[in-house]
Amino acid sequence: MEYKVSELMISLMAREIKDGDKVLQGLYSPMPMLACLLAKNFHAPNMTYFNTADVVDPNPTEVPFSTAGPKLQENCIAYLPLAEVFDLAQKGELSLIFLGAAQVDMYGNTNLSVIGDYHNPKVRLPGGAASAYLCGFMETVIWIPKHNPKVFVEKVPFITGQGYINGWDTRERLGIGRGGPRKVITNLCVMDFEPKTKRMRLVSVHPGVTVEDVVNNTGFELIIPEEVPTTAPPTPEEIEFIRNIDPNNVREIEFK
Amino acid sequence: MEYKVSELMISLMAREIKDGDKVLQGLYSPMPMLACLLAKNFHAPNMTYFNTADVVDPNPTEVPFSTAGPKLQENCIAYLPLAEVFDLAQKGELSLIFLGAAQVDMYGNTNLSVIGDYHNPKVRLPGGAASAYLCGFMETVIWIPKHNPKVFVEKVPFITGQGYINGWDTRERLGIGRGGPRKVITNLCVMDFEPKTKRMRLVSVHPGVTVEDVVNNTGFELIIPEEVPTTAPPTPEEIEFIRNIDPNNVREIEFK
Amino acid sequence: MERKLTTLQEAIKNLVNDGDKLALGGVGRNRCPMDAVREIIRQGKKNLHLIGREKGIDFDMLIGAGCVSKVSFALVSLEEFGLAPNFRRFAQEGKIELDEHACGSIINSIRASAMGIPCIPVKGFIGSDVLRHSKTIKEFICPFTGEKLVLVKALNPDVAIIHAHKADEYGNVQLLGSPWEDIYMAKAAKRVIVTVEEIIPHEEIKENPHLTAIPYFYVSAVVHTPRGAYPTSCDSYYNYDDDNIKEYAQLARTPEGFQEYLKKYVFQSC
Amino acid sequence: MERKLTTLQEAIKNLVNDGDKLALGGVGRNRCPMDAVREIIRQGKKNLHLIGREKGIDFDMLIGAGCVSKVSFALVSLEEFGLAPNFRRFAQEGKIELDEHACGSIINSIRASAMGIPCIPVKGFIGSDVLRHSKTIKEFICPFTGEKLVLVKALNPDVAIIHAHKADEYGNVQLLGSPWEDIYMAKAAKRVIVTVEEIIPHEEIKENPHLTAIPYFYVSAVVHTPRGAYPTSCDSYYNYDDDNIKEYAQLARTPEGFQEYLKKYVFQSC
Repeated sequence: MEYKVSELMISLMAREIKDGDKVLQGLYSPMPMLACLLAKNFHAPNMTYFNTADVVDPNPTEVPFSTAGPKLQENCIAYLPLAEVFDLAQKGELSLIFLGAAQVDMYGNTNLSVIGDYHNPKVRLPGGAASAYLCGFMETVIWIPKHNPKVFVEKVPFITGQGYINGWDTRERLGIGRGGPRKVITNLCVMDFEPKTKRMRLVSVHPGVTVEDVVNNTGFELIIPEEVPTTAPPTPEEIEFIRNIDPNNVREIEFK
Repeated sequence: MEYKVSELMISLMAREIKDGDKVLQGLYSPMPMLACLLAKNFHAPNMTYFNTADVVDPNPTEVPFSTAGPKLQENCIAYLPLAEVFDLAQKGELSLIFLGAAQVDMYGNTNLSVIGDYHNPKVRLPGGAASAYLCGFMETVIWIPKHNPKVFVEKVPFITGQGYINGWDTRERLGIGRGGPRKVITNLCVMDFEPKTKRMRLVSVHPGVTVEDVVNNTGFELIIPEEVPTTAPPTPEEIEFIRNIDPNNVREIEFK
Repeated sequence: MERKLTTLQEAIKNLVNDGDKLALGGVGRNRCPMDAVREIIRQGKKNLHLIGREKGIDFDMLIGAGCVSKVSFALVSLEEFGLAPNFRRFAQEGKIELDEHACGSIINSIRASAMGIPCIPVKGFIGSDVLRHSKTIKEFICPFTGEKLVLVKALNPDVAIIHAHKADEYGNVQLLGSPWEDIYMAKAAKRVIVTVEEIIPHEEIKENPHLTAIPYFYVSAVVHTPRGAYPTSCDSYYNYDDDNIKEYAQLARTPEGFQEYLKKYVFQSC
Repeated sequence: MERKLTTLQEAIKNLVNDGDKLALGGVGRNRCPMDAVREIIRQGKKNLHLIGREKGIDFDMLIGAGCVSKVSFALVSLEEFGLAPNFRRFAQEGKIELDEHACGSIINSIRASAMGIPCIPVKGFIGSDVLRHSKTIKEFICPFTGEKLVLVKALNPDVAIIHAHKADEYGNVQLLGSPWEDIYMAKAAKRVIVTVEEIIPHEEIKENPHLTAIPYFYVSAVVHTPRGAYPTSCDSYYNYDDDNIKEYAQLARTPEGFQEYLKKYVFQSC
């Protein structure tokens, strides 16, 4: 079955959610929203789904453009302020958060603050939302809809969200051994981090994408394993679910 | 009009509440409960009444024996956990709390912890409830239903609730200048604290009580002003209100 | 969602371990989880570290029954029925360790536990001998303002037991009366047992998501215990039974009398 | 209880002062107190220090209108409509001071303010350049556990403005949608303006005391502003108007275009 790359990415993100996980979806996060709903309606019925509408386990009939929007309250079980979801995170009970970024470096550090000097920026970016807080102790999955060398840079000028900092055991030495980025899911490929150096490593390329495409669109040297499989496509049932719950193409807004 | 000493004390306690005050009534506090309800229904309609039932401004038709009891929820405006009343206190927005004690000394320090050695007590008392916390920064009114030398001692063996500690400027020197006991209301008299030394001072004796009665029932030297007036009795309207709202004589339980 | 409806016996057996830090909901003689207290006594749990703000018959019974080694509290009392007899006796005989608090510290300790932080600044305490003797409250200077306060340690209960009004079989709880620390406790503890007056269909939860005070993922077990707070009150459901509490206060003055109460109200009723 | 129902003009005039620390409710393009924002712009307030978690058009408009000297934030963005143009422009030109946070610090800063404590421990931040540049977040070692955390300063807003669903004339507020930080803000600020969709009789408040999210004594003024969150959403009342927000995003790319938007939607509509 034909599918869009947004649908592939949503399916891949959903697969990062295990049954029983507690997952938080943030603001301006259409694909994480759809990934959570997909996971909960398919392989992870016992996951707990938190989101920026401050509700628990909603099951909307149609997803909203704003991922904090009122439609997201539909069929929820409870209201819970984000403050208390973060309390759960501080207790080590939140399993995963999906994070976006303007820039990502080879150690998974993300920048959402500035391009240029911090106090005299060339571009003032929006700020990292939950990043500096949650990336300090939580496992994260980074999603990037536009994989290109401007996004994937050798070293971010400003670490908003902590990845593995300078790689190796930097996190441990800073006393933040727990957590860190688990995967990076883009429109071209899936990446993870090599366990020793904590350098970003290619896991699979999406159907129709070559390893060379990925290398050319990444501004640093990616670890390329000998065998690079092709990413498994979404199932027809997944695609159908996504299209059904997203008749307005909310999933496409990050690709415009 | 004839009245009981409990009714007099309730009336006196109510008069400590000014219109617009925010007042907290604690557990096992029948007279403070009735004083708050009296004040709110008479001279202080704009007071905010917090209590151990965790409700805001209840107006029960009949007061319960337990001052955290369900009857106290009647006609309330909101539920508010004590935690948040304490938050208000920490912000300096709570005006007054009534506190009980097993022992009180000349500087208004109160003991509700132990008689004897702390780690090997002769009598283990129940604990000071809110005392050690709120007395550190709030204005308090102490009520004592049984004024006698066992209660009014020269020096408490254990300061559960901070009065003026060693008197004079001890509180200021400890950095807790704010707050402190304002009045002590007993079954015999009303007392306050001399502004300079912070020693307890007689303000008025209840009708039928002599200054000598008070002196004989106080285990330390009380400051006695030249003129000691007689305490003003409750009005007939006040007495009627109290009896109407307290048909079961909840107000008498502390005198048994 | 997992079904969490179970029996009291199973819940206490599987979720309350000897040596646990145990927080109990309610205040004074109101909405204490008494059915659970009685079951803990019947199962003979040992060395519990009780955590609660202003407690009465629930703590006193557990202490008297020999289930307790330590108590973190602001007050333990039977109010007009007198000092809590077992609490007093065990404390005076050195049989229980006391971690004395005031309401403001014990509440904030529970709240800090719910927030997942190891300590929290609070005001007060300076000048009180409670601070001088405490191992869980320390002086602290705010590095931003220079203000002198205290830090209270998060007590992090292992188990919390609260008695609530309604829940579905998954543990979504509606708490319709005085909140006290019940909700904070449920969010603070590693394991949570909720005993309830009524089990309601899941659909009722979804119809009123604003009434869900404790969502399912905080809860380990739900037990249907109508009148489970007896002889303490449960809001609009029933009042406290002061005759029973008075009988307790009189009997528990002696260890023998206390055993008589247990025999009559704890071991007979199961 | 005092009657607190007033006009928006009076509320903003009397309760928002130049130089105030101002917290605004809502998140993104949802339930932001936009009528109040427009009135602040019309009254030409100056040197405001804005406080909010994840904000959009509300913060951007106030910045563009020259009302703002400082912003405490975790994110300011128009989401799919692009970077917040005035926020970006004023920051790049050094016309506003930024106190950059993450959600976890700004939320807990507001929560600490509500709790009346000057700072609060939180996790995270270590290793982030946000910490390195912050004056309101500092490293901290818990004296009980030795754990390395940070302390976040309480920002103590002077004023909070939130848009809610229902209130009585005394300021007892029912908040029936997503809570966000609205309730914490109302409890944190010295002065609180609540704009509401509906004014309800006091009796309705007393019939449902469990729904009173913000009791009257936290509130300084209540203003009846139906559709007062427009063009942001208000839960079941109305959705956001993305056409308007898109128009804003396009016009505000230039200072001139921004003035055009103000002329059309702020100065005309009063």
